[in-house]
Amino acid sequence: MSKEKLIDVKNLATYFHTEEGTVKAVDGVSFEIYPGETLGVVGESGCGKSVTSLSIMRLIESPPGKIERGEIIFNNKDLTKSTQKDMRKIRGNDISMIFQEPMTSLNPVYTVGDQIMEAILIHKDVNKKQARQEAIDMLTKVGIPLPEQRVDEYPHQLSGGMRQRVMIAMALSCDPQLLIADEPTTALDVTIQAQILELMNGLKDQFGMAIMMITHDLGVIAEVSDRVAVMYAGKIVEYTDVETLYANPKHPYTWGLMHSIPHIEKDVDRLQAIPGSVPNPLDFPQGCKYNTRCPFATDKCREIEPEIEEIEEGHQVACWHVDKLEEAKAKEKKKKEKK
Amino acid sequence: MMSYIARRLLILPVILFGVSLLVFSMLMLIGPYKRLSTYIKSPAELKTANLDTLVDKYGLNDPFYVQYSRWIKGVLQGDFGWSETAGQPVSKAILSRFPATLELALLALIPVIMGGINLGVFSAVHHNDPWDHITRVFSIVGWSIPTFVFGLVVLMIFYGVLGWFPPGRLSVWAEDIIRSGEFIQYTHLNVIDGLLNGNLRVVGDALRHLIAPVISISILWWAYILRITRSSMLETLRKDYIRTARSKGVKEKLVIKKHARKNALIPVVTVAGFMVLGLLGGLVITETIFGYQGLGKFFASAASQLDYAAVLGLALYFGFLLIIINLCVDVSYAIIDPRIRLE
Amino acid sequence: MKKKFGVLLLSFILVFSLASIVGAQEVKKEDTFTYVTIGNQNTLDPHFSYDTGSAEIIYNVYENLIAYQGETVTEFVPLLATEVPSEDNGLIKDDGTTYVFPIREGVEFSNGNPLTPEDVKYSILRGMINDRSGGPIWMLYEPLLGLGSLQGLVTEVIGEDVSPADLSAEQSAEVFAELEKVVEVDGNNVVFHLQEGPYPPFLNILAQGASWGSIIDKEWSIEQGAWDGSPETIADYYDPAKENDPLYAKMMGTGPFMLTEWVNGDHVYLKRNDNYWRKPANFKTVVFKNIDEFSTRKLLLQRGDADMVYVPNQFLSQVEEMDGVTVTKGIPAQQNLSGIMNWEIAIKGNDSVGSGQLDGKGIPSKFFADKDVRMGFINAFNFKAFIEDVRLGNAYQSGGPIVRPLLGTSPDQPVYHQDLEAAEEHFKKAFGGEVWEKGFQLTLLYNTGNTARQAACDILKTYVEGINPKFKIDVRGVQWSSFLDTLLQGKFTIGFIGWLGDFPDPHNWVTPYLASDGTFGGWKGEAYAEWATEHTDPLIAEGIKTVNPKDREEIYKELQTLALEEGTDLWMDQPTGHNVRRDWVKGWYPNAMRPGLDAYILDKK
Amino acid sequence: MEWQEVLLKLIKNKISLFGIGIIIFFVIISISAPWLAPPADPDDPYMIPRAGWSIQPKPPSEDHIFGTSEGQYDIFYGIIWGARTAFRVGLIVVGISTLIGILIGTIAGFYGGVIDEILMRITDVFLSMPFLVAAIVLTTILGKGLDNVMIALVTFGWMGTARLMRSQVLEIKAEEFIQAAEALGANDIRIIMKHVILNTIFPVVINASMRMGSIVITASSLSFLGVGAPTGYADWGQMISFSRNWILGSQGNALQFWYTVLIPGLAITFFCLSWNLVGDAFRDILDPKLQN
Repeated sequence: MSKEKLIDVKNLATYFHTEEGTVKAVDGVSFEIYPGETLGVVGESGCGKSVTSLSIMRLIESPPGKIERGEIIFNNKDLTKSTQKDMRKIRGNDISMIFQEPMTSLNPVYTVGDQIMEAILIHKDVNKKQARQEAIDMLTKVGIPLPEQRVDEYPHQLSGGMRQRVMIAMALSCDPQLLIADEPTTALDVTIQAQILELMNGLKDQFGMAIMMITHDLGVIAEVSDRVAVMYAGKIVEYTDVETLYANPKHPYTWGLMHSIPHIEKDVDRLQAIPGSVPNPLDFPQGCKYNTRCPFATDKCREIEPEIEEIEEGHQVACWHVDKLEEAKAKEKKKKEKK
Repeated sequence: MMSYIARRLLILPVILFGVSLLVFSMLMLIGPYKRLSTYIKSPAELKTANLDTLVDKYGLNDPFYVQYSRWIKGVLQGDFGWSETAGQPVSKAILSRFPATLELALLALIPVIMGGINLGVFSAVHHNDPWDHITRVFSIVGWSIPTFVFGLVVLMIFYGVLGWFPPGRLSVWAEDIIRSGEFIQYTHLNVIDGLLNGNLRVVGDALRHLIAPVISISILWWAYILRITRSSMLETLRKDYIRTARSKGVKEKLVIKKHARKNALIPVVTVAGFMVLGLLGGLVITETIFGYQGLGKFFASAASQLDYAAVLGLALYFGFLLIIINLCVDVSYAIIDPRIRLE
Repeated sequence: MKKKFGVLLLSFILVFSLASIVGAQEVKKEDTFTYVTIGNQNTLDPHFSYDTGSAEIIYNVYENLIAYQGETVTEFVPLLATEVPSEDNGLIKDDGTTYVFPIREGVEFSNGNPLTPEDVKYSILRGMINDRSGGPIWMLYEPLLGLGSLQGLVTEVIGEDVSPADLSAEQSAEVFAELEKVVEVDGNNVVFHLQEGPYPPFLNILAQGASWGSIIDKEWSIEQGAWDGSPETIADYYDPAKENDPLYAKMMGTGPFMLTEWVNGDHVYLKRNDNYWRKPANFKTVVFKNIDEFSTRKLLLQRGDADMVYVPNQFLSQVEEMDGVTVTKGIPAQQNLSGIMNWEIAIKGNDSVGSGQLDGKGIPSKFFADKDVRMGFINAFNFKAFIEDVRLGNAYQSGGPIVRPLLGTSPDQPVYHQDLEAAEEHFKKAFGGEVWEKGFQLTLLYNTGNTARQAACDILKTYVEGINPKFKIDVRGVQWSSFLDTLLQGKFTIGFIGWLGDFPDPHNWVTPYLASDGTFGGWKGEAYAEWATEHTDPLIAEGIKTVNPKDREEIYKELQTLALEEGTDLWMDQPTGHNVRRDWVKGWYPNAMRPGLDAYILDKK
Repeated sequence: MEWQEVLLKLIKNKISLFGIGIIIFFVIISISAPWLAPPADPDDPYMIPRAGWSIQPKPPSEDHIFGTSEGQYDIFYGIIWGARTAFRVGLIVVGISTLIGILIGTIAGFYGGVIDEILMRITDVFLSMPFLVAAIVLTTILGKGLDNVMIALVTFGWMGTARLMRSQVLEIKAEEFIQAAEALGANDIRIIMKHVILNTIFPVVINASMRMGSIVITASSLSFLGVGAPTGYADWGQMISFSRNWILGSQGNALQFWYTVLIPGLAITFFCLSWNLVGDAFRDILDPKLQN
C-alpha cells in the first residue's frame, strides 16, 4: 500500500514503575494505520493492547506509567513529544476513543446530552444550542430512538447497548480521523455485540475514519479488520492482513488463538484453549515470552528473544520456529483428511 | 423525591416518640428518692424537707405510664417541664442556649466542609506528593486525638502560654455592650449581630472566644472529611468516565472539578450526617472544656445532676435536629446524584 | 487551587489577628464591679432561698432589720430598725420573749413605696405561710412558736392529718390567728412575741445575711401574686413549686442595688439604687458571673476582667503569687466537715456492709454503736495530713460539732490526734475481741467531685487497713443523688458531710449533729437515738432556753466534750474561708455570716 | 481473600506495621503491668495508689517517673494499668456490640417485612441520639464504674453494625445461590450461617477494627466528664480529667503541669492511632475498590 500513513507507531515502549518493580507493559511495538482502514489488535488481557492505545492518547497515568521510548507519528507530529495542551486538542477531535465498559464509562451525574455536548463545545466553535442539536443528530446517527428525549436522560436510565451507542456518538461527534475502540463489545450481550459492530462498520464508511479495534476476540477481528496485530506480553508477535492471518498463521500463539475462536453463537469470552497462563509481567521469562506455553519451545527460545521480522511480504512474525508450526499444521491437516 | 421527604417528615414524630420513650425508660431506672436529689441542694434543706411529701408532690412514685403520659401531655402543650440546672423552663433554657451552639457549630462546620473537601481533593490529585503524605498523616493523627485531649492542649497553648483565645463566650465588657439596649440582637449569633450593629469590637471579641473551641471541635472532622474525600476522590479518579472525559480532550482542571469532584462528593455527603451526629457529641466536651454556655455544656451539667426534664428535652431536641439534618443530607445527596433523585 | 488556599488561609489569619487586637482593647470600668463565682441561684425569693448562691444576690438587694457590725458575728448595728434591741435599752422584754424593733422612717423601696411597719409584719408572715418544704423558715417557727414548720402549727391547731395545702378558709383563719400572735405592729414599732420562752440567737436569725429575715414590699408583693395578706388563703400560698413562686425571679428591696437581669447559672446584673436611703453605692453596675471552671475564673482575675473571684481552697496557691491580686486567708467560716458514724446501719439491700455480719466479710448493723470501734477509726485517722495536705493548712481542727469562735469552743480546745497504737488497742477490745480476730469489710462512700471527702475516705482506708490486714475498706465515689440516698436511708457506714451554719450560735451546730432527731443524728438509727435522748437532748434543750451567755457556754462546752470523748462521730475540721480580689478593690473586710459579696462596702477608685 | 494473606499484607504494609507495633507495645505493657507497676492492693490493682493527699500535681521524680497528678495519683501506674483498661473496654464493647449488630442486622435483612420495619425503626430511634450524649445519660443513670460504661457503650454502639449487616444480607440475599438454597429447602438458620454470614463478615470486621479507637475515646471521654471510671481508677480519660484544673499552670509558668495532660494524652492518642492505622490498612487491603 502506498497511501500516506495516518499514524505510525515506531518501537513504542511504555513501562510502569511500581513499588514491586517495573512492568514492561508495552515493550517495543511498531505498527501503522492508514486512513479509512481498520487495524485489529488482538491478544489476551494483560498483553499490552490497552496500554498501547492509551499511550497513543497519552492517557497513561504518570506516575507510575511512562512512555520510555519510541515515536507515535500522527499527522507528521510525534505525539510522544506533544504537550498535554496539544494533546487535548487532538483527543476527542482527531483521535477518539471508546471503551470496554459502557456501564461505567459515562459520568453518572450528567445527562448524556451534556456529555456529548462537552466534546463538541471543546473542539468546535459552536454555541450551546447548536451543540445540543449536534448531539441530537449524533444520537440519531448511532441509532438511538427518540433522541430528543434521550439527550436529557442520565446514563443509568439507558441499557448497556444504548450507552455504548452514546459512547460512539460522543467519540464521533467531532469527526475524528482515528477511532480507538478498546474492546467495545466485550461487556455486551452477543446480539447487541453484532449490532454495535455493524454500526461501527457503517459509521466508518460514513465518516471515512480509521479504526484501531482492540479486542481479545478473533471473531470480532475477522468481522471488522483489514489488518491485524497479535500482541503477547507487551510485544507484537505477528502482524499481517486479516486474510493472511486466518489462512496462514505463522506464530504458535496466533495458531493457539485460532483454535479457540469463539463462535459468535457460542458465548465463550475467554480464550482457554492455550494451556497455562500469561506470565506475570513483573517476572517475564527469559527469551521468547511465549516459551512457557509454546508446544515448540526449545532451549533457544528460552534464551534469546526473537525479533519481529518480515518472513513474507506483508507478514511479520517473531518466532524462531516458524517451520515447526508448519509441520504441526501439516500433521493436523492429515488427521482431518483421514477422518 | 417530594414523597420521600414527606415520608421522612411523617416518620419524624414516631422516631421522636421512640426517643422520648427510650430516654424516659432509662430515667425510670432510678428510684424516686434518688431523683428527688435534684430538688435538694444541701443537707440543710433536709431538716424541713418532707421527702415523702416531695415524692408525692412531683409524682415521682407514680407508675411509669402515668409519669410518661403526664410528661407527654405537657410536651404536646409545649411545656417540656422545669429544668433545675438551668433554673428555667426546659424549652426556654434550650432556646436561649441554642444560638451559642449554632454559632460554634457553624463556624466549625463551614470551614470543615469547604476546607476539608478541597484539601481532600487536592491531596488526591497530588497523590503521593509530599503534600499528600502530610495531609494523610494529619488526617490519621487528627482522627486519633480525642477531642478532650486536643481541647486541653489548645487551651494550654493558646490561652495559658499565649493568652490569645480566652474561654467563655464573650468578655464581660462585650456582654455589657450586648445587653446595653443600644445593641440589637437580631440573630443572637454574636458575630453576625456584631456585624449588623457595626460593632467590630464585639465581633472581634466573639471570634476570639470562638476560635479555640472551633479548632478543638473541628480538627477531628477536618481529618475525617479530608480522609473520606481523599479516598473517594482517588477512587473516582480511577473511574472509567474520568478516562472518557480525558479522551474527549477536557482540561485536567475541569476533569477534576466537573467530572471527579461531583461524583466524589456523593460518599462525602452520606457521611456528613454522621459528622453532625459526632459534632453534637463533641460539643458536650468542647463546651465543657472552654466554659462555653451552649447546649452541650447545659446537657453535661443536666445529665450529671439527673435533671431529667432537661435531659429528656435535650434528647428530643438533639433527635429532632439530627433527623432534620439527615433529611437535608438526603436531599443534597439526591441533588448531586440523579440515580437517587429519579428513583 | 493552591492560590485559593493561600488566600483562604491568609484571610483566616487576618481575621484572627484582627480579632485578637480588637478584642484586647477592653476597658476596665471603675463603676462596674465584677464578681465571678460558681454554681447558680436557686431562686431570688428571700423566703425560698436557702443557698449561698441566692443569698448573696438577696443580700445586695434586700435589707433586714439589723446587720452584723464589721467582722463580728455577735455584735449588731441597726439597719431598717433604728435600734438594736437589747435588755439594756429595754427593747428585749419579758425575760427575753419580746423583741421590739423601731422601724426607720423615710426609707423607700426601689419602686418608691415607703417602708412601713406593716411591710415588716407582712414579710415575716408571708415567709411563715410560704414555708416551703426544705426551706429555711423553720428558723422563724422555732423561736417564735417552738415548732418546726407550718405543718406543725396546723397539726397543733386543726389536727393530725391535715396539710396546710388543704386548709379551708375557716381553718386557715384559725391557724392564721395563731400565726398573727407572734408579730404585731405597734405604732412605728414591730414587736415579736416568742411564744415558747426565750431564744438567745433570735437576733442572729433576723440579721442581714439571713435572707429569710429580708423585708419585702407588701403592696408590690401582692401585685406580683404573692400572699394576698388575707388570713383565709394560707392553702393557696403554702409551699409553692419553685417555678410558680411569684417572687422567683423578681426583686424589690430597700437595699443599695436593684436587679436588672438574671440568667440563671450564667449571670446576675444589678444596678445602683440611686434613691438609696444611705449614701448611694460606689458602683453603677454589679455583675455576678457564674463560671464553674476554675481556670477560666483564674484568667479573668489575672487579666483584671474580674474584680473578685471564688477560688477553691486547693487552688489558692495558683493565685497567691499573682501580681495585683490580694488574697485574704484564714477567715473563720461557719462550716465544718465530719465523718458521721452510723450507729445502726440499715443492712437490708445495702452493698456497703458486705455480708452484714461480723464474719470478716462485712460489718453488722450496730458496728459503730461500739465505742471501741468508733475510737479505733478515730485514732487511726491522720488529722495532721488531712489539714496540712488536703486543706493546705487552711483549717482548724474541730473539737466537736461546734465551730469556732462560737460559745463552747476555744482555740486551745482538746482535739483528736492520730494514735495508731491506741487505735489498735480499741480495735482489739471491740466486740469483745471479735473485730480484731475476724476482721471486717465495709465501703466508704463520698460524693464525686468532692476531693476533700474523697481524701478523707482514702486516708481512713490507708491507716485502718494498715492496722490489721483483715480490715478491708472500699472507697467508692457516687453521685450526689446516690450519696444523699444512702444517707437518707441510713445505709451509709461513715458519711463524710459538712454543715453550713444558718446563724452563728452553737445551737445551730449541736442540733443537727447531736440531737436524736437532728438532721444528721436522725440518720444514725435507733441505737443513736436512744443514747442521744439520754445524754444530749436534755442539754440541747437547756442550752437554747438559757439566756445568760456564761451559763450557755458551760452547757455547750459539756456537749462538745461529750461528743469528743464519746466519739459520737469523727470530728474533723473547720475549713477557714478566704477572699481573692484585685488590689484595686478597696474597703473589703471579712464577715463569716456574709453569704458572699457585699458590693456596698467596696470601692474601686 | 484468605486470613493468612491478609495478615501477610498487613505486616508488609509499613503503615500498618507501625500500628501493629504500637498495639503489641501496649499489649506487652498490659501483660507485664503487675511487674512494671506492682499494685499496692493485689485484690484491686486498678486503683491507682496515692502518694500523698496533696491536691497539687508533682513533677516527674525518681519515685514517680511520670510525676503525680492532682491528688497524688502516680501517673506511671495509671498509664500502665490504664492500657489494660483500654483493651478491656475496647475489646469487650466492640465484641459484644458487633455481635448484637450482626444478630439484629441479619434478622432484619433476612426476614424483611414487618420484622425488618420494626427492627429498623428501633435502630433509627437509637441512632437519633448522638452516641456520646446517649452514653452520658445511661452512665449517669447506672452510676460510675467501668462495667456501666461498657453497658452504655454497647447499648448505643450496635446500630452501625446492624445497618451494615442488613445491607450486606440484602445484597447477598438477592444473589442466586441463596435463592437456590432456599428452593432446595434448606432451613433458615443454616442458610444464614452458611451463606449470608460467611459472605458478609469482612466488611463487619473492618468496621469493628475501625471502631476500636473511637470506642476507647468515647469511654475515656465519659471518664473525662466525670461519669465514667470511678475516681482513682486506672483510666487514661480520668487521668486527663485530673489535669483539668492545672492546664493553665501558674503565672509565668504556663506549662508547669504539662505532664498531667501530655503523658496520658499521648498514651490515648497512640493507642487510638495504632488501631486506626491498622483498620485503615485493613480496609485498603480488603476493599477491592481501592486496589490498584
